[in-house]
Amino acid sequence: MSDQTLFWIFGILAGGGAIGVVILQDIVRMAFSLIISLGSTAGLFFLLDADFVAATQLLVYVGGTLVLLIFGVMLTASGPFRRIQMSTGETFIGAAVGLLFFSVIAFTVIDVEWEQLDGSHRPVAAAATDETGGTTRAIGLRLIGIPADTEIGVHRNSGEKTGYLLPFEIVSVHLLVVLVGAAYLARAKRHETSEATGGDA
Amino acid sequence: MDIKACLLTTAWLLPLVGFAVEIFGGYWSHHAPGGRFRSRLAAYFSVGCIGGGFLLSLTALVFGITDFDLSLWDSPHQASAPEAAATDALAQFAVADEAPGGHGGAEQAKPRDHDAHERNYVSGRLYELATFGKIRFAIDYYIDSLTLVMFTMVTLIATCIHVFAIGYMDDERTEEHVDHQVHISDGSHLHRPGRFYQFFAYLSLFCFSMLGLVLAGNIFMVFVFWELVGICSYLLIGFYVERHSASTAANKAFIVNRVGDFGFIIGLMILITSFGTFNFTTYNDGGESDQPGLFEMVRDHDGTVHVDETDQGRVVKFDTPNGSHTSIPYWLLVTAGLGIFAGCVGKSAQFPLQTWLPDAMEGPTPVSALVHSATMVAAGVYLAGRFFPVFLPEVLLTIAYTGAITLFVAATIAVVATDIKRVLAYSTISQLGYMMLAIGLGGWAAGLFHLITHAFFKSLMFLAAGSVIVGCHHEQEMTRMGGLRKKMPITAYTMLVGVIAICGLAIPWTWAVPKIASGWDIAFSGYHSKDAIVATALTYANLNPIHSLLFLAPLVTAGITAFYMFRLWFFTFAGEPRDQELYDHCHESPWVMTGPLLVLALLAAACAIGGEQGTLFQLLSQSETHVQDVAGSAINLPTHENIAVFHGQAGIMALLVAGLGTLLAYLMYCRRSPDPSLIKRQFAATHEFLVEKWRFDELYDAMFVRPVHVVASWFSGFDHRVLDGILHWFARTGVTVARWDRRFDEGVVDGIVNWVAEKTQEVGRSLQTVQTGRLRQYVMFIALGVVTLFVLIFALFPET
Amino acid sequence: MDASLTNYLLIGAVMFVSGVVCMATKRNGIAVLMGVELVLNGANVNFVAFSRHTSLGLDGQVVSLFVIVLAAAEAAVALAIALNFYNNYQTIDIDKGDKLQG
Amino acid sequence: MTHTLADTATTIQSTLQGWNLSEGWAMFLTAVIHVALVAGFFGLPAGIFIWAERKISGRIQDRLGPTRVGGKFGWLQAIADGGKLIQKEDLVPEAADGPLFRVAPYVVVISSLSAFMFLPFSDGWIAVSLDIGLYLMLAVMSLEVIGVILAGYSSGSKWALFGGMREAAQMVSYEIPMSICVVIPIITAGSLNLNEIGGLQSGHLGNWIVFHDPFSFLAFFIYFVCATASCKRAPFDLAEAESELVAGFLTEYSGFRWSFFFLAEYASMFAVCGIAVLLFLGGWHTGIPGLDGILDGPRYSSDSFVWTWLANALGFGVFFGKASLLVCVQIWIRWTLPRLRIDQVMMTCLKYLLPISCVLFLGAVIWPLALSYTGKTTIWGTPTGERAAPTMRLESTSSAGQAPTASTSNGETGP
Repeated sequence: MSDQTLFWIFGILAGGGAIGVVILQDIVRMAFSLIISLGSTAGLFFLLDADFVAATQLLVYVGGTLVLLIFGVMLTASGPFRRIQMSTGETFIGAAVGLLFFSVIAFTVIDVEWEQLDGSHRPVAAAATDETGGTTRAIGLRLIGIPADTEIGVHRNSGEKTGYLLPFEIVSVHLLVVLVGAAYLARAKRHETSEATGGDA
Repeated sequence: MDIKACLLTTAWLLPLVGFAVEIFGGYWSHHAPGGRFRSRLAAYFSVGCIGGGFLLSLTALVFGITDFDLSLWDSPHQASAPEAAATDALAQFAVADEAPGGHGGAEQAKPRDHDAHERNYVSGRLYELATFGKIRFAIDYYIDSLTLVMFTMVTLIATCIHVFAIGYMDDERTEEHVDHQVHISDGSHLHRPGRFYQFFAYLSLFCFSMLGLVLAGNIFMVFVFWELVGICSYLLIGFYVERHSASTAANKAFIVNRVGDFGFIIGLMILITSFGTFNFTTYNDGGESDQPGLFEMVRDHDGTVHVDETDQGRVVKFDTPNGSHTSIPYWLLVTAGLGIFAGCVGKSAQFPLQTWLPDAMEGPTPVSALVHSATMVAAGVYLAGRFFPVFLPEVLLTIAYTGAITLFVAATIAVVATDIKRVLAYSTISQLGYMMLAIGLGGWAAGLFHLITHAFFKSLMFLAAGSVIVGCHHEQEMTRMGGLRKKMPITAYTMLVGVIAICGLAIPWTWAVPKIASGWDIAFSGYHSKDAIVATALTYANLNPIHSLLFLAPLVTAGITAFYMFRLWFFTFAGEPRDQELYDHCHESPWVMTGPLLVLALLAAACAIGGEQGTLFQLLSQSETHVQDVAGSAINLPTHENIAVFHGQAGIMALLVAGLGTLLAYLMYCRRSPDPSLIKRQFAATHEFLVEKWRFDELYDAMFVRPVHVVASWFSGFDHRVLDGILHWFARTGVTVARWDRRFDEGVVDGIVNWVAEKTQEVGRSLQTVQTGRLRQYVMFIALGVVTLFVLIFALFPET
Repeated sequence: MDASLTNYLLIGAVMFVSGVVCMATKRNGIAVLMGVELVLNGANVNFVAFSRHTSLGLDGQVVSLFVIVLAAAEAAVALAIALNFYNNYQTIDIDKGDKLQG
Repeated sequence: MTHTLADTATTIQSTLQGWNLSEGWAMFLTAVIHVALVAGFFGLPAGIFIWAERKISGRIQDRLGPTRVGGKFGWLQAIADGGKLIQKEDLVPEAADGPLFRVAPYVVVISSLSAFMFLPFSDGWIAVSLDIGLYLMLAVMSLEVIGVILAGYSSGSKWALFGGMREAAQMVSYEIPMSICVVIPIITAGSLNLNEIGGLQSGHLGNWIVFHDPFSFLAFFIYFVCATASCKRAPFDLAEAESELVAGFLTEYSGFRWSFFFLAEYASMFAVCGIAVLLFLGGWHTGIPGLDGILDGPRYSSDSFVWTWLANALGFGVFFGKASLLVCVQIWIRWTLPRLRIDQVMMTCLKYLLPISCVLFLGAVIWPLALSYTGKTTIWGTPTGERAAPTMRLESTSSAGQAPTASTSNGETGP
């Protein structure tokens, strides 16, 4: 019952926030709407027994990425509350395509009998949690290749024991590259601008 | 490995090291920073290498004298005093005369036990290159007293010549050497960088090749180094490659040698197919010793060739390596011997192929001295000596006649030659003829004895001539010289030593007065060796009266030799200067050149001391193969005992003739009592004939060159008309086809490609409008695309 | 309807489609980035939902973790690009950056 | 299992259901009680430290500070301030973006308040005891910055905008070294559960993680600096730099909304200091071996509810004292050091704190390996993770198929 209630609260907030992002015109309001949507998604993750993912969603997405986005909004705002309008036709087309797209996906989702597709239909993630209900340790073990969500000795893919170690390392290197690359891209280009202005003069 | 083999191998490889270092590193020694003249480092290095080789060879010689048990002062010949030996041998001679069939040879076997005989060589394998079936290609060594003496001689002379060359080639050390004998199109002389270090590198390579040839223990190795000697000679003759005469002479030398080598290869092939081995003899110093060599197979240890009459004709029987008895047709073995001798003819410039040697005087004088007097041409004689056991009587006879013809012809040409080096060159040919004659007559030791002595005095004379040439600023014509002994006394008197040596002058009969000279003639080396040859010839003529020409030719030529050699000396050094300007400017050479002259003069005088009882001859005769007369042969080869009988007689005759020649020369060129020009006029035709070298060049030109030219012109015409026609037809057809192909390409292939390109461009242009560059539109397209895809899938595959 | 898999998937679909429409309609570059984030998040919801409700197991969560981390990286780079764009055009209106049109 | 407040909530809920209330209402009422408790823990420190700030700053500046409200030391000053601010008019500037302007303080307060859900005040005295408690706490605290940025942007004033941007840049930067420093005690303890981390540090001072190894010792100071910066406290209070930006993102705020920001600031000061205490300074343990032993006895035994409760209350006192001390240090720093420039702030973080923390992280990872060669698990000889070795967790995951029971926890293995 309480899970149901919470699901509806978070679900409506997440979907509404997402729709709000589309509908709202002011960029910071869009950002706020996005925060609501993503935060509620974190709540949905909690409901799905994915506490670590939820915490990461809050810490990285809401606390980091969105702050970055808003920061970018401020840096690129040419004036207070200035909006870039779009034409009515575009809005109409966008809405139509969106609805069409959604109906296709929704039709697919509803049409598929998920229970039949996945015969076992057991709450695997729940089994993966430890006695306090957390998935942190399980995810950590999964990253280094130990399948904690299966019984010991019965490996689903006994041949593959590396887990996600390689992707994990690749992602970490990728982050480093992005760090350097972003710093390079965003750095002030004093020489070029001075030359450009000199050329114009 | 035997100590001698070690020493000689090292001595052999040292010049190779010198060559490698100089040819790869000489550039830096030559172009090292410094003044106008560059360093002599390359020369010093070269001299060091060959000098080291000499010391090692000398050590090996000393070891060899001990090892081979040479009782030098107590030999059988010495034990029997000449008179006793003469009487003794006369008796034996009578026996031999009664049994001309040659079987008497068996009784004449020398009183030397077989053990000593078998110990008189060292043979073994240094390195095996490859094995094809049973045929092995290997670096073998074969060392007997001949090898040791040759090594010592070659290295010693080479050292002297290297030292001499330091002085002679001094002007090559400049960055810009001016060659006054080359005129280029604008009338000036050729300027080129000096080639000091290359010269010494070539010399080193030459020494390496020559030593390798001497050391060789199988025919394969002989052939390899034989050709290496040839190529070195080519490089050195053509050292002044810009001079047309030099490059022509180099080519001539090389090509003429090829003619001989062709025979040589045939001989080798016959030997290898018949006997199945390259080796000379059994290894007795490491390596597989069970395999008998060529020499052992052809003749058994007695020196007997087993000739049999079979229904296939005459055959020579021998034991194969695997022990079975087999045979080779007699004529085939003769052919093999002739083939090998053909190689020697080419290398030693014997009668049909003698024309290259005088031309080869185009090389620098040290080259003439080293390559074309003392060593390289000696290689032919050496090889003939080395293969002596393989030669059958018919071959030996051929050798003898070839030698006789050569020595006479060359001597006659030398009489009229005026170029100082050419006189020496013809003298060389003549002397080589003596050696060949000796070998052909069975006087093996005498021939090689003369080889050694000749090497010393001929290199001495060449170096002296080089000294004169340098002193006279590269003037070689004797007609412009004269009286030079006052200007260059050392050169003149060392030269005189050489001249006396080659003429064979001596104080006669001193051997008959033992208290004066311990039983030896007081004479220079040439006397002893030539005396031995003439004695052999006389003996041979006595044994085979039908071949008495073989005695007359050397005897007469001994006189001619004396005549032209003294003519040369008188022309050059005696009398009044003929060209005052040349005389004024000429000078004595520096010590680096006269030093070697003195050393060589000493050796030319003293190397053969003791004559046939002396060290050198005894050493050489250790290696002599004991050849028994072949059954069924008409030839009787003289033995030492036979020779001893006629020795005194021959010596007196030779000395008389030589004295006559000398006297004539003195009268003509010092006294001018029979004026040479008068004689020249009286015998104008003969003189002309001789000056043109018996017209051999013209003969060869008519015999070979012109026919070849004619045939070549035929082939050329065939090429031009027929082959070129075919080719041109193909070419024209190709062009026509290509033209059609081009039309096809341009029309059809290009058309298709262009059509595709145009259509692509059109489509691209029509799609251009879609590419607005607007990000949002693209996203919209993506969304619509996904939706369309879904709808299509749902529509087309409703059940899946 | 309860908190079944279908409902989660529908919520994910809403977020996904909203993101796509946001990308397709907004002219502000930052707004486009927000659309991208929404799309990624919609996918994430699906991943985690499948992780909970099917035998996918923890793999779904792990993948969604990667998505979150990579989205952060993507945002950093995209923001740097947006800042450059703003520097060059003095506006963040991406319709102005149509130099690559055909 | 430790008797946590969450268990209490379950008890309350079942009690309410026993009073014939529907499940939904029971849960709602329980939540209300719960929130009231947490809000109390949230409000209490805030009130105390607002007073302490005024008092200490006064003393540092050689003044008396508040003296009258509530008696001798003015200890009711915070309540008086609150009363004053509530009475003020709720102003929204004309240029401002109304809805965002209004919602910004709530975002700040909510994130700050949420942090207290995961903060254990004593063993088991925690609203939500999660395996990822620390992680989640940092996550919700990082949301605070969004409120600040929204406030700065929606004010429609360039001072506020500048303040918001500064805050954004500063927070995003300082979160990195802070998180890395937080990871160091996590490595040492082998858990993300704050309650567990706190419980590990029983015994003498050497068992405090700050003294575990040189790297965690240094990490404590780096963390404290970063925590100070993340609370926008001087010398890192660039977002509200009075001398340059009037009042930064607070310029347009007044009255109760303004007070929300300060409430949140003081609460999060206490929260970060609480984290520091839990992670580094022994949590609710005194650091006196004998005393801790005596207190751990009733704390982990379920014999007597009262004794357990009393021991935990004493632990709460210890924890609160330590955290308060740290907050006082922050206040002391604020009134002692001058404010940095924004470039100096960023440079301090990115050029110094970040590399140093990375090195410390590496060192902390390598430390146990290096120490294993000496045969000891800590430099003090006694193992820290005596009561719950992290390696034991693998076994518990193997028994994941069983229903989670309350008997396998760390209670019985205590000293």
